Amino acid sequence: MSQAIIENSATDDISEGVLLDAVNLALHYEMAVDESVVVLGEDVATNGGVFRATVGLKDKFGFKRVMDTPLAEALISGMAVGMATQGLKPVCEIQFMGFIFPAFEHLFCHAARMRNRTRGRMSCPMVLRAPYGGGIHAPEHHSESTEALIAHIPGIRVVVPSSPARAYGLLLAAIRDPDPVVFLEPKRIYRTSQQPINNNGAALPLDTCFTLREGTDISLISWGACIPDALMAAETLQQQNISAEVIDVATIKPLDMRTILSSVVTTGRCVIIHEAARSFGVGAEISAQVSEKCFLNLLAPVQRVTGFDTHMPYFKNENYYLPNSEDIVAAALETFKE
Amino acid sequence: MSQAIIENSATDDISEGVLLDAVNLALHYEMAVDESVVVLGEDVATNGGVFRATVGLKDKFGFKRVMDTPLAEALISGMAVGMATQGLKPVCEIQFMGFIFPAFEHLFCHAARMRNRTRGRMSCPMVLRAPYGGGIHAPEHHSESTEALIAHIPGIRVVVPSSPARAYGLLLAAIRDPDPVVFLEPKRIYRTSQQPINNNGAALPLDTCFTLREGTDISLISWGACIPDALMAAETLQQQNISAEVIDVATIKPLDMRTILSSVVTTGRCVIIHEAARSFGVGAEISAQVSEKCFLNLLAPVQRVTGFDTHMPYFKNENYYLPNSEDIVAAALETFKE
Amino acid sequence: MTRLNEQAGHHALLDFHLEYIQFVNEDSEWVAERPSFATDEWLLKAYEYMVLSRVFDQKAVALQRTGQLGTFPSALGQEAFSVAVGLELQSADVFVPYYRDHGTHLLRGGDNAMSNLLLYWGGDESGSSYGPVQDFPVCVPIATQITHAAGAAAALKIKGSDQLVMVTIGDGGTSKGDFFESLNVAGVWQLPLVILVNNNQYAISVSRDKQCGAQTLAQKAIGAGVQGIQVDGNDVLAVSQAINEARTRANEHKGATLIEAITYRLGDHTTADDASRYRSAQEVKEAWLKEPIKRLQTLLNNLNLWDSDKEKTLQASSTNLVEEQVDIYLKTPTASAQSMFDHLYRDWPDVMNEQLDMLADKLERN
Amino acid sequence: MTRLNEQAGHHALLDFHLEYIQFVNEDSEWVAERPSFATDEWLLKAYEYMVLSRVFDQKAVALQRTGQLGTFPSALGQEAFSVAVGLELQSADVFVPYYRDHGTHLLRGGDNAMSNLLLYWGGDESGSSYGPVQDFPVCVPIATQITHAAGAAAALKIKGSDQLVMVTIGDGGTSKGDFFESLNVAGVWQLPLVILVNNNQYAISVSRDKQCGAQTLAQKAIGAGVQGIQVDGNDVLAVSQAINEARTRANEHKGATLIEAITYRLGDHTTADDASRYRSAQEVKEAWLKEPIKRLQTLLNNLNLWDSDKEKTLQASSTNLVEEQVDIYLKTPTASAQSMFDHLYRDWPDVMNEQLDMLADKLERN
Ligand SMILES: Cc1ncc(C[n+]2csc(CCOP(=O)(O)OP(=O)(O)O)c2C)c(N)n1
Ligand SMILES: Cc1ncc(C[n+]2csc(CCOP(=O)(O)OP(=O)(O)O)c2C)c(N)n1
Ligand SMILES: [Mg+2]
Ligand SMILES: [Mg+2]
Repeated sequence: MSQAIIENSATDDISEGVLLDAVNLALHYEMAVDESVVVLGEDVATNGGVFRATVGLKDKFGFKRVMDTPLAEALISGMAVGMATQGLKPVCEIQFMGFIFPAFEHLFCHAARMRNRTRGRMSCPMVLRAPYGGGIHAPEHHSESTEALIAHIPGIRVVVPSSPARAYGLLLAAIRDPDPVVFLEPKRIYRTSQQPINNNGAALPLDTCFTLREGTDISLISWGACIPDALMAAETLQQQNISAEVIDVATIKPLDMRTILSSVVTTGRCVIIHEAARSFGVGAEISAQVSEKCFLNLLAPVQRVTGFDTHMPYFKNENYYLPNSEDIVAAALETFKE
Repeated sequence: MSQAIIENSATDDISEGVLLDAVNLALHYEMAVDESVVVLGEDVATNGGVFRATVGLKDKFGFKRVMDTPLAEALISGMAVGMATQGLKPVCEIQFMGFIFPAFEHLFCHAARMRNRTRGRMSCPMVLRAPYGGGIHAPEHHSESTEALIAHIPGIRVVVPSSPARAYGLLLAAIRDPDPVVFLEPKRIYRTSQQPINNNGAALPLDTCFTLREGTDISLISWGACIPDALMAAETLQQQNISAEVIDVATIKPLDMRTILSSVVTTGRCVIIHEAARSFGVGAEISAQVSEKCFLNLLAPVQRVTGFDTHMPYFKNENYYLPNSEDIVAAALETFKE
Repeated sequence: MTRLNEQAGHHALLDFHLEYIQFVNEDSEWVAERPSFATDEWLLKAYEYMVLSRVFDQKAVALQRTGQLGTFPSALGQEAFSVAVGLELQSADVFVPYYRDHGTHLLRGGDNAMSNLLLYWGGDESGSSYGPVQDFPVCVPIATQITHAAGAAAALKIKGSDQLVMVTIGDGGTSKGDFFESLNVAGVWQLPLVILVNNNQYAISVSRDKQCGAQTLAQKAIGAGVQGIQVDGNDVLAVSQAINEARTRANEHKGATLIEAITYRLGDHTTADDASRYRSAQEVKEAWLKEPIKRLQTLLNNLNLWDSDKEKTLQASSTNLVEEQVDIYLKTPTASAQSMFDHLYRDWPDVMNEQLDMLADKLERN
Repeated sequence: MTRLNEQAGHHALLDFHLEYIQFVNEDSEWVAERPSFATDEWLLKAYEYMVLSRVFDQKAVALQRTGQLGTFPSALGQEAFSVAVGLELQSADVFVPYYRDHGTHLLRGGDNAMSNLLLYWGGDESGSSYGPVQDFPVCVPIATQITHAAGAAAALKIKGSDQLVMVTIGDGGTSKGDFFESLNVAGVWQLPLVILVNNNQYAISVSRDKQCGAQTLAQKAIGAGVQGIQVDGNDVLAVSQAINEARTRANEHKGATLIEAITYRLGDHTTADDASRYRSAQEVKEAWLKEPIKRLQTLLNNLNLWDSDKEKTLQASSTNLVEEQVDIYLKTPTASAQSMFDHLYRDWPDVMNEQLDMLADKLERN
């Protein structure tokens, strides 16, 4: 497991931190080593972000490189396009994914296409960060996870970290990538667990899934905030002598199906877990490809454990909507039924 | 085949027309019988729409009910939300689907949710029409087909007609539906074939697929502009003694999987055809469900014939991107290989 | 501004003029003649609702702090604004709120306005099932409500109604495309629309001067050919006067009005915010000197309409009203899990039945 | 406008003033002193490019009519506008065009500007691979270019550059959120940005008066705290003067300028449009009386800088230039099918190799 190695390699600057700290560390690191990196968004400068992800950046790098924008998401993404074409590397923040829609036109029609439409003359190395997903008892529109919408668009990368160390390495990779990356931060696990983060500037590869736990009987495929649930489910299954492999997709677009397929070829069983609505979600693509390409290897139908095809209920009922480890275990056991 | 019966039932007012005529007829019909129906969009009034879909409406129903809006798609969709809550039935036009993105926030955050968030106190019976898809040698941004993005959002219906008669009946149903409907008009077949259209005000059911051709050996599943290609492919296959069933999905959201699954249970083989980019497209959901639910019936992996995971090339090369009947035949034959 | 320079081909084209409304200044002095609508009764009603609004607000914050409510946006200091809106709304008008209009809801939302607001902020959709059937629910995505308001105003016009649509928005909201697109259509279609900007000087941490380079937000009206006016938003009379003028204008088919009300957000943005991170205690202290409730109280005192006994009674009755409503809120049972599907579509699509089965399985499991 | 009414609490607040620039009127008369930048040489250059632009334009329309080009947006009648932009752009400025700036591209895009434009409108991406590396390609989604321009201007400011960003947009484009959001940020961040509105009176069929209720589009600047000015867009000198003033202002760190140029779209919106459906022949006829090329030609005649021989020579050389470029365009081989993947990402993701295989299969088949 390559990422485990990267995460544990000995270096100088290791500190304990949560996912949010990792995001902050990566931003600090890259702004220090690369002058072209700038940060913009609502409340990112003076306030350090409503989740404190950008805290300290304004003091260190000044208002010139850390910019509080007027309240307009189309503006934020469109200005990032304009900056990116002029040699800057903007990292912009959309305060919650529920407010990302006005940013779509610039993201889809321009960021994703600038290199292609100019045959490489111009490019758009920008990162659009957004806290995403439910589970923190937030008001309406603060719990969306619509990664599938972005993943369908050619020319963008969509990345979702699921641990502090991966958040650090993937965000560095996203900033260094020469093309636009949407970096979705699962806020349900923003502060749930600490991990040593090695602030050594080492990026993790994009375009690759991470196998977090090896197993032989079933493959659990997920990303973001559902990863802890998947790992917990794997533990539970282990108690029933079922050996589950857990794969963190991490980069949803472009999708590394090789890792997923080679896992399912071995295990013959597959459960895909995500929090977004089921229909036309990212799980559909993975399920489709697994079934299309492991046709002779699959021992049972692929299972999807997902949110429902309805709006995330207001927070009193959000737990009814969110998949959890019991749901995953149940789906996994389903694949062992005759 | 119920829709065939509806299409051919004898009534008073039958005229030959292309898909575009059907749209225009349906709008005329419903505006005449229902005073609350209004039309708004760019160039829809004086000019009758850039494709002439709304021609004649302004003269018949006046500027009060047929409104040229300022150039702003967010405005168009957001005003439609505002009108719909106040007892009107707005039918708004987005000039090309490539320009729909600014309309998303209102569509996704409000139209799709108004009934749910007010527990039924308020509703949003609006239709958002947009010409969509490639193949007419149009400039950049005029060939998009991103129906998957809308289909992922709960609370909306997504409807795509594939013939003049279905366009007429489905658009009437869309306008009469008490909830928001996105009605995507495949402009590649706007004028390609004439058909008798019965202007009798009869709506077709939403939430149901139409079986356009019965067959026993393989199911070809598609919608919109790919339907003629699918039908042509079925003809070609027939010459090789392969009996293909052709299903027009028509209503993509909510998706009538019953018709599709019962077809595949019989045929054991399935090809899904769409023009949009492959990954995370509508085909993924259908393929996933077919594989998940016809696990023991499938004789071969599901095939998807789709656009590529890249931007629709400018028109000189657009045919390399678009799926055609040869591609469908090849995919179908693939399912008969050992 | 360009100075006229005919040598360089310049010619004068147009001039624009902007005004400000204030009746009662921060020292509770009349700076204009008392308007006829501001009867003793009217002033007392305004005061009572402003006080009730504040009591409610403090209670809601307390509920959040004790884990009995979700994130809550206090309207502390902005009571004159939202109460004036509530006072001037006519029952058949369409009210399109943003999320900081508690005072308006108290006047608009019937007996259970407070418990419904608490349900909403407590994470229960049923909080938005109340109120006049044409009014919009609380709107979270910034500035989107103004486009709905424009659409609703167009609907009124199409239907030949004489009513108004009144929409509120924050200063931050005036930077988003929806604001301008809607103002623009209001101008060109001459819509019966009143846009009320609660310019409370902050959008979370972003101060007004970082939001817009113009001297006023009211002048945004000029570019849309709409009437714009700035008012002292801590003067309940000024806000009401501006609304009344806007109604007259709309009734005369002269179109929409943009009203910028100068207020100050005395509290945090929401209970999830800590404003001390981005603004000085000194600034807040100075803002307290202009706050609307004290100002109106002093005015009432000066008019011999108020005394400390009356104040005591009002505080007590307000607290009682709020507590009753809190009780209703806390006792309202949470909706069932299945209710998440109840209002997705009016006509449940059978093809979605699988979803119900999945939920039933989940409930059995968990 | 509100009349000041102190009885009703009104107080004067602010006044704004808007100007108009014109040097040469529609009868080719000087209405202001000839500016020093407008030397004989400058006027002749402007004229030559305006003529070349029109010849190119007519050819492009002809190519479309004969199936050799895709949909094309003629710039007929708007040559003064786009040529002035081209003349005033400095090489290190950033130009952010919309789609009707052919005249600017002729001055900006090097020897093959025309063939590249034809490639673009002929359905070949390679048409946008030319020109100054910092300039943006033709932008189809209305008004989005203005936000890129604001971002580019912010980048210049961050990098401490003294150059400008110049962005063009249509009258219709000024109704879309992007326009306002970008104008607003230009005001508050004092960006070195010049926004040039080609107000050609129509957005496809929608006339200017249906687009906005304000008397001018220039006054939209007021709400953003930005300098706004209206100019005669058929007077190449007026457009240039406004740009020069904008540059001075930006260099003095006084921020952005909005320039509304009054033009008229003498042709159809594009070759896919038929303008006779929505406007009268009479209106178009009157507009021809103000068109920029004839106006400048008469001025040059009056200045003894031009005669019919020179005109004949210019027409011939322009036609030659255009024909040469058309030839290059028509002879340019179409890119391979595989090229659709060439610039999707800089670093081709191996995980996407399946796509290449699928394309190879398709090519084999078809
Ligand atoms: C489209 C959108 N973007 C961002 C947010 C997050 N957000 C919530 S309130 C707020 C600030 C709003 O400020 P203002 O409009 O001045 O209103 P106030 O809260 O001060 O009353 C922001 C950025 C949102 N709700 N919607
Ligand atoms: C976002 C978007 N909506 C709609 C269109 C379709 N469209 C192309 S040009 C045009 C009119 C533009 O008018 P204007 O801005 O005045 O520019 P002009 O063409 O007159 O130069 C429209 C509506 C588009 N290209 N982009
Ligand atoms: Mg505010
Ligand atoms: Mg125009």
